[in-house]
Amino acid sequence: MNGDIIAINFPFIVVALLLALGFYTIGFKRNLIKVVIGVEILEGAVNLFLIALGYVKGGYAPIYTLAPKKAVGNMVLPTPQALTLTSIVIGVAVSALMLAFAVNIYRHYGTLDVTKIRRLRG
Amino acid sequence: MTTTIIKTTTRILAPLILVFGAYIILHGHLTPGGGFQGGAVFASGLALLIVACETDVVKKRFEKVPLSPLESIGALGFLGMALLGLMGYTFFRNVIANSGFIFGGRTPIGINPGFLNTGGTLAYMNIFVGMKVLAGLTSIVLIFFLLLGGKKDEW
Amino acid sequence: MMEHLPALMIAVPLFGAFTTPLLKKRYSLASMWAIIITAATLGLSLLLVQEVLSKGIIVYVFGAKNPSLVLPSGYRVPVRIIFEIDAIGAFMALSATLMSFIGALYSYSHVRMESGLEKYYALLLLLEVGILGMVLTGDLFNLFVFLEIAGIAGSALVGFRNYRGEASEAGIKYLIVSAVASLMVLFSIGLLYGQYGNLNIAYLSTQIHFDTVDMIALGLLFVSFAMKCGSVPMHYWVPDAYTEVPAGINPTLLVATYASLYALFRVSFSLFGAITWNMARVGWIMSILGVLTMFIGVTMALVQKDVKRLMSYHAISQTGYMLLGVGVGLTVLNDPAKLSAFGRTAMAGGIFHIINHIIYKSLLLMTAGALFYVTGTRNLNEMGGLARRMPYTTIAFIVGAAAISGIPPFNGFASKFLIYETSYQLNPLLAVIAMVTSVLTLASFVKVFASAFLGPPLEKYNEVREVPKPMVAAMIILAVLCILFGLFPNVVLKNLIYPAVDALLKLAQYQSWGGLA
Amino acid sequence: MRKALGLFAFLGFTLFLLGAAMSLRPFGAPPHAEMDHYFITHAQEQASANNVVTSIVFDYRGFDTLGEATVLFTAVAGVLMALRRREVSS
Repeated sequence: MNGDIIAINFPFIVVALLLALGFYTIGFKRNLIKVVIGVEILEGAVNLFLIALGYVKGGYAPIYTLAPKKAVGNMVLPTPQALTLTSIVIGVAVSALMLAFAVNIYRHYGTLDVTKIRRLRG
Repeated sequence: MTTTIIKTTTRILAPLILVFGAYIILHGHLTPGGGFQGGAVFASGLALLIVACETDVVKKRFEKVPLSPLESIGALGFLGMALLGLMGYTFFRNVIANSGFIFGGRTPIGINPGFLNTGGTLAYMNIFVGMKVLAGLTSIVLIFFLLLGGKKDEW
Repeated sequence: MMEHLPALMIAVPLFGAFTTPLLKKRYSLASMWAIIITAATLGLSLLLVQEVLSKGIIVYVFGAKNPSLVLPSGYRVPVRIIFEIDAIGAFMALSATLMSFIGALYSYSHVRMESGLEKYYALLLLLEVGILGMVLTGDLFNLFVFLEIAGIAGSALVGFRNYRGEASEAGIKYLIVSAVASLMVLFSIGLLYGQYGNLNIAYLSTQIHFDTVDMIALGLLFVSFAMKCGSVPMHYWVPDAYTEVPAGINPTLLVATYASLYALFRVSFSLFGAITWNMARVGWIMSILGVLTMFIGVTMALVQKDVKRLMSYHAISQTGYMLLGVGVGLTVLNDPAKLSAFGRTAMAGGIFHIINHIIYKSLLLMTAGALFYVTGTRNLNEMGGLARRMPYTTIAFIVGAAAISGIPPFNGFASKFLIYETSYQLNPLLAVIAMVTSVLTLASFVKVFASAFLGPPLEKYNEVREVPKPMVAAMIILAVLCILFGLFPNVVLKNLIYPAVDALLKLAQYQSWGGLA
Repeated sequence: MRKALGLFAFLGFTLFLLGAAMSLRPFGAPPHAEMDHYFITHAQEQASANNVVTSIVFDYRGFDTLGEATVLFTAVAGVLMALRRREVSS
């Protein structure tokens, strides 16, 4: 039974591992660019999770243009795809702004090491 | 990054990418894709044009392009299409669908080859969002390029 | 047009934000435009509050045939995005619009010398849009989208002074915290969607049967929103962000923080309000978190030399009072006798403290901004003898400091008194810590007053004069509000706060979209 | 010491996430899909679009998309502001 659920829920387990990887990168890496990459990994994990939620076994893409006959009444859920689209764009926006700040920090301190730029402590 | 190989490849590829982006934007309500995806494709074509040229050429080429106003106009157009719904219905009501206006044709129910003249406000919104996204992403790429690809002493 | 009020609340500031970058070359025009738009939004939100108080919950369905068509014919689930505005949402919207207006007014002079102002005002309006969307929406994913808007706009504004390294550092810190928090919110939204196939808060709250996955979702939502409202284990971003942001943005940024607090309340009271077992426990966690937050915040504040940073630590500490007040209410949610005895009053105290704190902390941070404007420093040791040179700022500071320390005729006293009184009935220790915190707050502000305003006039500040009129006007408005709220707390409580508390408590009404379904 | 504590918390969190993944409903069989069913059956007639996802993005959940466009607008404004030239006239 337990082995079964691992096989069936494999995409969700991948999502969990990716989330853990993202948190590890954010928490334990010292380079600011790597922290940004960690946030991106989290972003990817959550997007993968949303898409995986919408999957229906044997389903077709929810588009009627020139679809195969079998597709009618057998489509994957469209809402998670719409949500993922939104969340991807938001991810792009966040990473662009984070990188802009990283550029500014590098210009100012000459380093991207988070332990060296923390002057705001206290 | 500006070797002859890259320049020649860009010359061939960039128009194709731009056309493909425009196609995705225009057919957003029929085929996979839409304003965001098409805008991103279009912006990647422009990004190719940016990275394949020297800084001076890029500066001259993009000096006259009103990216920021284009973005504002795209966003305002999107908001305006949404506000159209306030005429009798609600915000974001698709008032043009099935009305016979441009893009207001009726879609046959079920599987069909797809007709461009459908979609109502969807098609307009795709165009506005595509405009906004291509302007926004291009200006991000442009400012990073001008800042980091330029001379060091400009910092 | 009245029925489209919820849509206009978003559309008007959004229109302002999209048009502001077009005014690139004329900075004063951009600031005038921002003031006009924020004033218009303030007017709309006053109308909205009036509507909500007289008619109850307002529902607005985006894209439907008419605004109140919640369920499509033949279906029992909502499919479109729904705005569901009850009294607490309207109350938060009023605070957000008021503070954005004050901030825009103050910014007119405060940042006049900087570049990039059209972006500054666009982002100010976008921050306002983000808060308004968060507090008005009745849809979980929509909440996430607006949370991101507020987070991105807020962090961009924190990094506004890009010639200072600290500003970019604080900005990226705030951005990473808010990105991680909102990704966790999105993850738990995904969990709930996977369970019940819907995103509407009211619908979900009728469906939730609280198995393992729901528990995980509640935990993640609670932690993420607590992180974003600056509660204790994750409060590190607050002092940096509040210190580095220009003082004109501080009021709106404060409201943005409390919009996350609102989301926390919404999750505990509405989304998971129908389950009976956990709420007392969640309430205890919230109260203890509140006490810890207030105590750690104030002890960190005592040692600060930077005036804005000191005030930011006090902001953390004051957030603790709100968590404590509402947490006490949540503890006794399922015990009607205790709820009517002190729970409802405790929640009123907590929610009243939100607006009081927003007002007086904005006032204090603005006076700190004024000090920075004239002296160019925020270090307390380098200031002195400014009372005679800046009379209005001094008065504003005294009012704000008295209010934050809970001295009777000012508004801080009104809400803190409610919290002491009620938390004492739950557990005397909570009330004692709250009072000790208040005394320490007073001590800390006496120190600021003595070192910045009193003392012999310093040679280098001989040229200093009072700050420009728009800044003075903004500070005076807030000082007057402080005094008015302190003198007539019952009027505010009766007309604004208790309806908000009841809106949180009346779950059945929220679940049925105000009786529409 | 601090790092060890962090690693411990991290491992606990990973197990928590794995537990969440295990206890989720089986992949590929969503139990409740009334909302999505509504979209699939009504998109062609109401939004007159063959692409159901686009009709959700711009019609049924169009307000989210306005927010999304606003996020992008915000980020572009933020990037341009963060990377603007230093020209402070004091």
